[in-house]
Amino acid sequence: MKLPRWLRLPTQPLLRHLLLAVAGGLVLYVITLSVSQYDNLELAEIGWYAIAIAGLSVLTGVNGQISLGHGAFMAVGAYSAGLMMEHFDLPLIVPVLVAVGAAAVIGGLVGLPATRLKGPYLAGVTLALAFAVQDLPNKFSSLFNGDQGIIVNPPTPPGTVPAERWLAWITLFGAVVGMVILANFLRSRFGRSLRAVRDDEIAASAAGLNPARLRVLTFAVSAAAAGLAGGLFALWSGIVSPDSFSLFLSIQLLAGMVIGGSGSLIGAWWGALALVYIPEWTQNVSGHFNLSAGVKANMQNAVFGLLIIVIMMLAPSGIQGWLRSLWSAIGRLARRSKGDSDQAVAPLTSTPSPERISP
Amino acid sequence: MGRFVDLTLNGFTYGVIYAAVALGLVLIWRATRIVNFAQGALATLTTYIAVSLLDRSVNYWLAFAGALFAGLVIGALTERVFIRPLYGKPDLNPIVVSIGLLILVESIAGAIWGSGDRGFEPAFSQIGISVGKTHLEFSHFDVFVLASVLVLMVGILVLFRWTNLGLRMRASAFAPEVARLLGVRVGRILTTGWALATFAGALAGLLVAPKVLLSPNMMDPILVYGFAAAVLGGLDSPLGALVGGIVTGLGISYVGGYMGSSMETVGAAVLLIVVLSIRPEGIFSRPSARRV
Amino acid sequence: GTTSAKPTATTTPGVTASQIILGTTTPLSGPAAPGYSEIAPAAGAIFDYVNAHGGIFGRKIKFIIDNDQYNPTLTVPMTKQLVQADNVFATVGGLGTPTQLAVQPYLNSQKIPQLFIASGCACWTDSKYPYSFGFQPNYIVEGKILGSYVKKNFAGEKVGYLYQDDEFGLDGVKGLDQEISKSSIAGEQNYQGTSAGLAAGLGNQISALKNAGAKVVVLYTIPAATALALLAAAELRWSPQWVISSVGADPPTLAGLLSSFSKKAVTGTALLNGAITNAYLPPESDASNAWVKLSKSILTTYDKGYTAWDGNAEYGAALGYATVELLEAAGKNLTRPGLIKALETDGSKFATSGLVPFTYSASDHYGFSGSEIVKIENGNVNPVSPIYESTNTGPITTYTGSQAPVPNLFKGA
Amino acid sequence: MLEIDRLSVAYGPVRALTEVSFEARDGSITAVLGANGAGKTTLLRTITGLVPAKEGSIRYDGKEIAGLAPEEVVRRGISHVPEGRGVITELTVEENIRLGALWRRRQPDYQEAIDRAFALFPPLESRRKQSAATLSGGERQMLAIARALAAKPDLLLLDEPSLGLAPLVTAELMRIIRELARTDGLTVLLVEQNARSALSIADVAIVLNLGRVVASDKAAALASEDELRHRYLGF
Amino acid sequence: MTATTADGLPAAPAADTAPAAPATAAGLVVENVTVSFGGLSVLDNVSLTSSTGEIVGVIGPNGAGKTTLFNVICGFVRPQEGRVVWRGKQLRHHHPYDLASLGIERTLQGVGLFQGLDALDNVLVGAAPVARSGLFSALFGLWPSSREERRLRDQAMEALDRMGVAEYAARMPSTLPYPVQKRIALARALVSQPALVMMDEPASGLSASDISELAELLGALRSEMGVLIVEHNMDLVMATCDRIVVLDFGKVIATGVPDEIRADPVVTTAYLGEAVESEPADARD
Ligand SMILES: Nc1ncnc2c1ncn2[C@@H]1O[C@H](COP(=O)(O)OP(=O)(O)OP(=O)(O)O)[C@@H](O)[C@H]1O
Ligand SMILES: Nc1ncnc2c1ncn2[C@@H]1O[C@H](COP(=O)(O)OP(=O)(O)OP(=O)(O)O)[C@@H](O)[C@H]1O
Ligand SMILES: [Mg+2]
Ligand SMILES: [Mg+2]
Repeated sequence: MKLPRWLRLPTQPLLRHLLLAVAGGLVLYVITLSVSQYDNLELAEIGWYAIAIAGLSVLTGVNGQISLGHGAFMAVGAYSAGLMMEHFDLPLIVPVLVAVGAAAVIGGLVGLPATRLKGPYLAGVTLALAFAVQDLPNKFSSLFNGDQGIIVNPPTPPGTVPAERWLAWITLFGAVVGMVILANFLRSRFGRSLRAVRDDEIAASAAGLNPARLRVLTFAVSAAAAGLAGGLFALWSGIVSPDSFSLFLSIQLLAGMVIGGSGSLIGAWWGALALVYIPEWTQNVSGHFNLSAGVKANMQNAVFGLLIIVIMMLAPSGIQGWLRSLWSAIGRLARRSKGDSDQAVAPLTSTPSPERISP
Repeated sequence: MGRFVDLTLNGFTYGVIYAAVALGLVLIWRATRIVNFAQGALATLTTYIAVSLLDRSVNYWLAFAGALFAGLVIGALTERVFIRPLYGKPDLNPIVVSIGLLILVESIAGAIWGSGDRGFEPAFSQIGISVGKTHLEFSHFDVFVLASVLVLMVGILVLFRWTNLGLRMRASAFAPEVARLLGVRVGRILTTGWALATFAGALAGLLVAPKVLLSPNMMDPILVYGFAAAVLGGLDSPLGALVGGIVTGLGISYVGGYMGSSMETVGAAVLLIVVLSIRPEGIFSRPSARRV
Repeated sequence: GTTSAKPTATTTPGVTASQIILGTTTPLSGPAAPGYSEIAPAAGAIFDYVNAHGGIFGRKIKFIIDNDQYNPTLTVPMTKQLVQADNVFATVGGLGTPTQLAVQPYLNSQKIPQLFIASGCACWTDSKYPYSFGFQPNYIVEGKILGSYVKKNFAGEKVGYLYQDDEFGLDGVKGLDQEISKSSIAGEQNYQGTSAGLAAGLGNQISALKNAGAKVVVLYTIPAATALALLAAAELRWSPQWVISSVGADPPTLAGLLSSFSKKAVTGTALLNGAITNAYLPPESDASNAWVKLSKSILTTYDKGYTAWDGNAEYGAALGYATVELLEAAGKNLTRPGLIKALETDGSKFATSGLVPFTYSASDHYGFSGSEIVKIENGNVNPVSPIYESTNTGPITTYTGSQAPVPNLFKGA
Repeated sequence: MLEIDRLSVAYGPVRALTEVSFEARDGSITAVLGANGAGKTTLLRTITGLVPAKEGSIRYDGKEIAGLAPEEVVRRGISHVPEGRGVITELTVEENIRLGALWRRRQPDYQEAIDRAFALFPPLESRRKQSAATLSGGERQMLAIARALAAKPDLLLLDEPSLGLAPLVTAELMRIIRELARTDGLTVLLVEQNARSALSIADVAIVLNLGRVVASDKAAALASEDELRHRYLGF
Repeated sequence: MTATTADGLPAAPAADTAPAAPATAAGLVVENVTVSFGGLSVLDNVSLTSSTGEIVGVIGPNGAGKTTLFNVICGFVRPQEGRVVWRGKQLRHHHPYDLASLGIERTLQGVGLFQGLDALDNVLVGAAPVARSGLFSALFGLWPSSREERRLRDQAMEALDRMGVAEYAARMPSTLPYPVQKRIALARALVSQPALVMMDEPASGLSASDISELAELLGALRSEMGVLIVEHNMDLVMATCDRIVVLDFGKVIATGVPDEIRADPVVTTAYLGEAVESEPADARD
């Protein structure tokens, strides 16, 4: 099923990903114009979730390092951006870039001890970090303003653009740019190396890759994406407080990643959609039933938990993985209808021809 | 000095509780190679079952036993329904399913029993024991907790080191396919593993609840500290779980006592990072064997 | 949430000829839900009563309760949803300091009243945010009243503080410090209001206070923390004089926790006996109080999830009465600026179930003006002082007025 | 007696075995030969139930065993040494062997069978308490075979047992297999890449190619068919 | 027979003239290496050399220490005594991943392919030591890295082609027959054009015809690089090796050209035994 040449995407990473980004961006632009202001806010939420999940996906899905505390890196980004915006009057891009940088540095530092840790041990450390990060603003409350957090003024839209739409544009633009960079990264030799280290560390080092260095690098890149998400979150939420970065956020990111399809950037968008709309739908649906307050209050989480489980069972490689297998099943069907045999195994050149010899 | 003694005793008693949770995690890790994040939520569920029994004025120890038995059943059911379909799927999936289960079970508990805090009777008095004129921050109940956890630990140690069931469990966890080729009924073994681990969790719940008030989210922080304890000691080692729990409890107590309560979680994280930087697979891990 | 602008957009959002839409965010699940989850439904029951009796100027109140789990990250989108999708006229009784602070700029920028915030933070009076109003006596005032009682009645005794390390605890301590001299303070301890902060109990803090020689311990704690503190002291066989902020001293809630603790301890509900706290609503155990009677009967009929009468239910009902008063005061032609004006000019005259009037004026957006000191004895609360009033910096005065009578609207209940 | 009748197996769309039929008499050694990818491993894995059969039947001692779970097949006296050893590296050498025999621990000769397995491979004896992870490649192969023998099987399925073994050990192994077949009546299905050495001890042999049986005969007869040898066996 | 190494230095003398080269010669020199694990001596004073133009075989009974010797060279195992010298410089505290950039590649026992990468990407990972483009260029997808990527891709295709498996470039390893996988692993080791390749049991699991193709291939590599192989398949070893080192219980018990080794009675009793076809003597009584 090859497309004609002029329809195929360029192979040069930047051109290829920019083209995809512009196409995706156009679609999003049209959507922001045609939906309500509240929906725009949700689009903005999808934006920061998506880039945070994408960052986690690079770390966990592509490099095989489990992080149960990615919310901590978002906190780093959000607080850096929040503090910058509180104390200086700079164009928006500056605090956001600072958020990315700060998170990358912290991520790299966390990555250092993490390079020697495997599976659950790394999970334990990141979990503890996510737990600790909530208390730091209290310890240094003169800087971080304790539990109350830092209030971030919403960005002022130009002209007559409604504030919500402007927010959606900013977050989605940030997320898409972040995605382009992550996509470039994954398509480069670094991306390949990360996968190699994930699959077989011994073979990777025999092939000349330094697993420890690659792990730190991945941590930094992944945290940078989370930092970007944190910066966008600060704008979207209007407040940066310790409670914004509870363990639940980290867990949501992980769940979103696996639901969307771990290791896939497109999957990150599916995951973000799920995180934003599953609770909303549950709330709307449970509103139609005459449930007692106690049940209603727990409905949202119960359905969320149940859906996580169900998706993992029905689509073990997430939504993106499911779509992919659907696509290849369609491809197989198409081929079969063209009359190709289903013996898909290609015989070896050195394998003798299969004619039968009677003994 | 009195303060130091209090901090030590307080840290120790909570450390033993973290150890109880850690032991459950170790058990399930060795038996199935899965970190069960729903461990705490399932323990909360069984504790609520004990409460419901107590509310119907069932004898305390019967209710206690009832909760433990419920742990066995719930663990086995959980494995059959939620975990069995996941074998052979990516490593992350069981983790995420256990997280989903955690959220689901806690909200079910919240829906049935309400989100409110409630007390849970301790098995023995929680009033501190007196030595001469000083009242120690260590009660008869704490003695009971310590004894239970020690018994649990020795039980797990014996199970894995000296019993055939333990041998089968380890084999099934590491290499299910090969184990089946050696005649091990892997399915049953994994179900047993979950049942036993949830039993251990149920015990932890009954020991934790009197100390921290019973609510659907009761075990969340305890699970985090228990997980930290298990990782600290080495996920494969029951002794490590005990030591890891006590180290975590003491660490948190000293940090909280001398540096302020907002440093407790930070202290736990630092402790974990420092120890694992030196011993990446926990204090009691064996040096890793050849890899090539 | 896809509701776009309604045809009535030219008039005030959330108000039609037959309906007023109000919204709130509150923890119905999660760590802060215990107790607090009763508040919003209780307020809703009052509205339902009013609706069943003709509404306000013919308008029925639609009250939307969103569960933000006491997490500002959820409060923000949920509040935006209330405004943009549900088209609320105002938010009422949003619960929590960090949660409501998170939406304060947004609500004010949209000129949406943020009424009767369920928090005593000394931060709700702020000229930048004219649409925000607190409900409880602010924690500084409360601290001052408790502090002066301690100073008077436990003179010469060493005092220890245990407070939650956030605005709630810190504001309380600010008030206490105005009254209690530094020299009589034996020690100060705090804890984190997160679930992790309570996971290891409060044994360390209590033992530190005991070792420092405190005889009176003031608790600025939420109910769960109060229970843990009492338990830790019992474990040390230590029984100081407890002085507990009204936030964490609701006897039915605590008694439930403590009675089960102490089953294996020395005596019944002894742990809470003799504790001092403050109250700005009539004692819930005062069955003869007209407002208490009224609330109990309304809640029994109209609150679907109603289980037991306690301080949280009483608080929610009080929120409901105040809201109804306000909507009536704002008049038939209901607009947001009109509502604010009514609250600032007439707020201090509202007939509410509080023991004291509101302080509201153009320059004061705190709620109740003070409280009385009560002692917990065998699960009942008994007043042991006159009713006091104060401001953040002013002197403490005695309030001599009596509680407002039940308005006609509620006479039928 | 193992009877396989018109057995077909597929991995999704990939057909791995097509209508394979043959019999293995008690006490006989059957060599299963063929190029890489011919389906030899699949055949053994299907017999033990690790791979489901699509069609056909597998009968052992007159009873159908297709469709049984591997652990149940094993408990009928069939031991399988999987390709690539399948040593459980997290256990010690002794635990590996004990586990192999554990399902028949109630039989009186349980301990004796374990001891005999050790005796067959002296390098293992000296490493009893060592973690299997420390073993060399060849030592692991020995362990896998010893473990299968410790279960005292009636039917032994060997998937490339000589892989990684030193020539001397391979020869010794072949001798042991032949002896067990003769004296104990052990039935053996021997998959070998090294056709020459397999044919030297086998009674009969079948040759698979692309999942079909292309030849089956007495081992000696096959070895002398030059065209077949060149075409399928590469020597 | 004299060849030149990649540096243009004369290669070590051919096997038939001198069994051990002096430490100054270019190539790999292992000197007096001793390794023991918890008291168990695995390598005992082992020395060995290898240089371009030469295929050296290491054989010996199971557990003799062959893989351990490879691990010492690669840095997976640190010797208690002795040293490893590469091109005249001692390798000290080196890590496995350093070797590739020094020009030493290794294949693992089995195949060791990355299951999550297709065949071409597997080979491209092997090209990592020669990749130069930076992180910045990779993040922004700039032309330096994409140009280099194209160049490496061509090289990787060439390497696959040379192993005769170019047609499988886009396939995932798990879907390919074993011998093809082995060839891809070999292509991965060769793509960076190393000066020395170390192979651990390259013939294991291959059929006779595949082994003879492998032998041809190794012969073709001889002129370009040094080859060090550990192998139990005597057909391959005897057909390709210029020089053979025999280990037993961690000690070198013999060194020489294939014919010498075959004739050595010590080697026969310790390792080779009689021909497989005949009834073996009871060597293990
Ligand atoms: N899990 C699997 N999924 C898909 N195809 C498979 C799987 N296992 C084997 N195959 C295919 O089935 C066919 C038979 O494989 P099998 O492993 O049985 O051959 P073999 O004769 O044992 O080969 P070798 O000598 O390499 O071990 C091959 O084409 C192989 O690619
Ligand atoms: N970490 C370790 N602890 C204990 N013994 C070890 C360790 N590593 C290797 N050994 C032992 O060292 C010996 C040499 O192992 P090595 O893998 O080098 O053998 P080999 O020559 O490659 O054998 P084979 O031909 O079977 O692959 C073996 O007997 C092995 O059991
Ligand atoms: Mg095979
Ligand atoms: Mg080896």
